[in-house]
Amino acid sequence: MANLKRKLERLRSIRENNERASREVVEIWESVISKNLENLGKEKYVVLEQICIAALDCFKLGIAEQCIRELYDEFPNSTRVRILESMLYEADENYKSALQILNDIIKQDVNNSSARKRKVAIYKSLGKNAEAIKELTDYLKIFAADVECWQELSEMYINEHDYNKAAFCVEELILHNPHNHLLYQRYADVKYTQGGLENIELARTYYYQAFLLNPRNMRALYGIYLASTAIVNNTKNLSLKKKETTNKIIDWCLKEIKDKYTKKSTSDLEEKLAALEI
Amino acid sequence: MSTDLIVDPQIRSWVFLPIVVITFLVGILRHYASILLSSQKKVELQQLADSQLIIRARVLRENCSYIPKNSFLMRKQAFNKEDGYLLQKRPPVTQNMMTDPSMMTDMLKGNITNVLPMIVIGGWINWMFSGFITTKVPFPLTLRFKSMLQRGIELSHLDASWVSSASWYFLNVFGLRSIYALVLGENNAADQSRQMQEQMQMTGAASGMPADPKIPFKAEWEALEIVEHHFKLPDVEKEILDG
Amino acid sequence: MAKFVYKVVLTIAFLSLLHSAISAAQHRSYIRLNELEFTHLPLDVFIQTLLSLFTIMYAVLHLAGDFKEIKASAELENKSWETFRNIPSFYVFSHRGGKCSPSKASLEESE
Amino acid sequence: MSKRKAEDHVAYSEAAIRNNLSIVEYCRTSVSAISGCTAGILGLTGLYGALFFVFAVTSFWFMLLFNAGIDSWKKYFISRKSLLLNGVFGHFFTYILCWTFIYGMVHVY
Repeated sequence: MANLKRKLERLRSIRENNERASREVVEIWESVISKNLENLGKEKYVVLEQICIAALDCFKLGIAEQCIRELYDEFPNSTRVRILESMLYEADENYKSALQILNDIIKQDVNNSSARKRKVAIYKSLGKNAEAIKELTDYLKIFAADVECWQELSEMYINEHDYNKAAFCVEELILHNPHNHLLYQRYADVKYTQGGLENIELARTYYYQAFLLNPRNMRALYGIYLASTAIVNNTKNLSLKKKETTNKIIDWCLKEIKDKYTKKSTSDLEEKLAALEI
Repeated sequence: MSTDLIVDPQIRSWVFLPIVVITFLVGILRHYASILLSSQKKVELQQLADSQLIIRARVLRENCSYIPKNSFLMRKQAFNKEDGYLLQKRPPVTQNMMTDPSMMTDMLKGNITNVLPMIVIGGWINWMFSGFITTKVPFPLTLRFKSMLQRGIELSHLDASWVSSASWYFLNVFGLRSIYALVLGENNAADQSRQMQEQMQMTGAASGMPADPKIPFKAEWEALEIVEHHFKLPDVEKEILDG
Repeated sequence: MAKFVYKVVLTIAFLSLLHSAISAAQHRSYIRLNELEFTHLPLDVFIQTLLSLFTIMYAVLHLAGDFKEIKASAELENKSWETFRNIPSFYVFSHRGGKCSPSKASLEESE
Repeated sequence: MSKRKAEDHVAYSEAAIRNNLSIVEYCRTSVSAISGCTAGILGLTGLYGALFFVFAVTSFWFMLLFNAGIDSWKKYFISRKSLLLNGVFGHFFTYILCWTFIYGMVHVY
């Protein structure tokens, strides 16, 4: 019983943190949950949905089917379960049936957002990136404040090497969530990849902001370092003063990075020593 | 002090306590009835899009200092230019409350779950338990409260702090609200399973939208027009070299 | 586990409060029967009531749930981009994880 | 320099604040109900009852701060005062109802 509780706790944390730990989830299902379906309490259906998606991700279609059947017993008319069913077809590479279900849902209820999102995912898995992007932009015309779609769109543009548009999407994300260091870091990544003195300087500013928001963000520190090096190396006729300051920044970054790693390794070492003494 | 009047203990078990229990149970029942009767409001696609657009314009206005100036100007242009997002021409919305049948049923349901039980149960309690003195409030009150607390018994010599059965019922109706919040919780099991049944939706934002989007659009347009862009991110060179 | 302990404590405290209420009511009727003037409750009942109150307060405080840190960075500090970019609504299942899985069997084959 | 700057950038997470406040609200409602019952059992009347409410709410406040940590309450709440005073009248009403109810049950009959 205590074991079940602990596993449910773990599932919850996976859900809340959006981890894609599908294999672990399926293992939890096989070891504990499948025998204790009645004892899940009010979390039962959310957990079933989570397991179903994870099972699809691991290509264990049998488990997913079982979960869907369980959910259909409880909610025979739910669109959310029907979307799961379409995902089952999708994992089975029966895209036609999956699309059929999704189109039916959208016809019934025009503002069903997750059905539309699944359609995008189907185009994506078919490799039709251009169509996926078109579908997603159409979606964003209506649901203009849907943050996760902006994020997905930025990823897709990055895959298509369309960095200007990707940057636009990440800007939109920053507007919605201005305290997330990961977004600043991402924006800087995009800008750095775009290249050009102006963009790289901007990237450095954003890396620095990410670093300020979370001093443990090593990637941002490296970003400052890389951007500064790029400024020194790749620009012709850089003024002497500018060169000097940039070099100072590079030194500062290197020092900071070294500090971080020595601190981390010594504290790790201390922990290990403490463990030995016990 | 309280010995001036001795109340029959039978009243306690057959009037005082039942009133509390009945009001409480009716409240719980009403809660579940309203869950059963409530219908997912159908939101027009256009309305949804409008509300999302407003959200987007608002966050742009509030957090514009975190994006580069060019990007801000580009967005502002898209929102505020002659036929931009906020100034689009749209068909006039004619939504009359009386002609919309879903509005009517919603109102009816609200009445059924809220007003009707109060009248019915109140009337029933008035009829069933009328004329009892049920309790005494443990603090002195002025005579002004007599009409409020002693509904149903007209005794001019009675101290104001005695409470009649009908008034005790009304005290309960108003006072138990916070207890319901305690017992039923904010998001109880009934809500969760309903969420599963219906697709979770972003209708929360949309339901607050008035039928006519022109007014909030205009307000948002004005607010966006006067926003000035100050880039808020720190200057790396200065910061690192100073520090 | 700790929650369970607090639940037991809460129940006991409630019972104790109920008990002191009954004691107080009995004291009251005793006084009325003997036609004495009510001045105060017996000390033991008084103490029991107050103790139950504080125990209930304490148990409720621990049962109500844990506080979350309100700093926005607190929840983000340990996240990496890999988990943040992961959006369940856009999962795509045609990846090598599925194809390489030992249990690979499509619906028709398994039936 | 960069240290100080980092502290200027404090941002609060809306969801966490709401979560904490709803927990506190829950506790405070139950405390006012229970302290109302206690006051009824003790047979407090008049001003004493009101004073008892103040006493109960303040002692709960101290308990809350102590539980959150004397130094670290800042991690969970923005202001200490609002923990004590928010919605105090609503809670007083709950208190009075419970007080009257239990007082009636125990002392009137």
